[in-house]
Amino acid sequence: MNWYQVNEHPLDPMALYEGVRHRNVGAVVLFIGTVREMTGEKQTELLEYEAYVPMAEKMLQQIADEITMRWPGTLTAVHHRIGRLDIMEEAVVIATSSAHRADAYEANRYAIERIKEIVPIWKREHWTDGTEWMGDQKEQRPGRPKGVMT
Amino acid sequence: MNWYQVNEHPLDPMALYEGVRHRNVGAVVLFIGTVREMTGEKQTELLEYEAYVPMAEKMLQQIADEITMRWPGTLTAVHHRIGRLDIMEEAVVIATSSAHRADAYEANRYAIERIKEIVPIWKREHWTDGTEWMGDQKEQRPGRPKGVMT
Amino acid sequence: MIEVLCFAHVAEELKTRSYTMTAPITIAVLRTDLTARGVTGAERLMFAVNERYETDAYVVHDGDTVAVIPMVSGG
Amino acid sequence: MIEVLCFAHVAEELKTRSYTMTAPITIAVLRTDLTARGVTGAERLMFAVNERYETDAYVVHDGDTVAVIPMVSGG
Repeated sequence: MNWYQVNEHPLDPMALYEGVRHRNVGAVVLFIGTVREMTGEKQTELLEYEAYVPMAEKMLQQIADEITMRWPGTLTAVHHRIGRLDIMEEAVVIATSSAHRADAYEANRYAIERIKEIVPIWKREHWTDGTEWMGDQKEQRPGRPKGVMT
Repeated sequence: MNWYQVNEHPLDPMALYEGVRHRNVGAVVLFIGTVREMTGEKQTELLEYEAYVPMAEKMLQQIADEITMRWPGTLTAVHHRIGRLDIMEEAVVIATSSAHRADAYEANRYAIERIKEIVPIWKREHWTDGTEWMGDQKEQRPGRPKGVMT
Repeated sequence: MIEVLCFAHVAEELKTRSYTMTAPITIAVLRTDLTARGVTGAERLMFAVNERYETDAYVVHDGDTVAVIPMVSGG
Repeated sequence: MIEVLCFAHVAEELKTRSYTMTAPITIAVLRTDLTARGVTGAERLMFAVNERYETDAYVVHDGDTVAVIPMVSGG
């Protein structure tokens, strides 16, 4: 298994689960992000993801390294899909494993938050009433994204 | 799928995953507890779980109801295995789903903590140097377990 | 009569998975009786009546099922 | 020469996925140039040089690859 992968293939959560298991793991947490139909009153028809693939995979590896520093012994694997995704399809799977559950939960949550900060992947919503690139919003500040480790 | 199940069958994390998915889910969190070999210097050979099955399944349902009250729209499914389990086998799978990731993560963590408080399941460690029923430790106080909702 | 179900170390110490007692009886008395039967740490046991947790003052009646519940350790 | 890669709304507004610039050049100048080319919100873009995030003062050299990175929205 590739541990950090960004491509157009449908995702297989169990492959990541099997990847992070070993004899001294007591807890595995999987996060699976799926395409949701309704956001408030807005209806999504499909999502389109685009990535700067080589950098995105490198950033996923960096996030896993950050996790190893913060939660020693914790393993992380992340696959992110790109291209056009229908409602209910999986966009991202994050698997974390550790001896104890607190580390696996915290590391997993950390991974998704960091993905949303530093991994160059962009989502375009295809609403029933138009399309929109997400993320280019007023919260953004120029320069280094929040929390980038140097 | 039975949403709250305690029996001797091997667990199938994907069955729970599929169970909690629907068109307005954006985030699924799976927790999988597996049998770990080493705990400090102690080596586990196998684990043995015993349950008061009908009450355990009822308590799992209660935990799911508590989650629905705290995180509306969040679905929870839990399967717990009993009997003898080898290293790396799955003892428990918890699946939570919601529109947004924060709810799915928090509900999932809540579920495992509540399982360890109120669900009548007991674990016996078979160490390389003897066996021990876990849980009957000095932290326990008589009467209602901590945090039981009435 | 009530049925008392035993699990984990309690079942092992009593060498049985259930026994009967005469009702009505409080959980407090069931607890004391368990100590008399040689169960260790009975002061720390929990009890469920008909699959609901109840505390020491609860009165168990004829036909009820009581479960003696050592500290749980699932997950 | 440096290659500048474009993604998402930037690629759409420029109607290209890449263009070239003469080096050495700072990221600050690349940012200003993007505004001149009609990219909206250029003051909020991030930049990566050879797949590492860099800030406005960074000097890009011949042979480097720059990526213009709108606020990300993966996950």
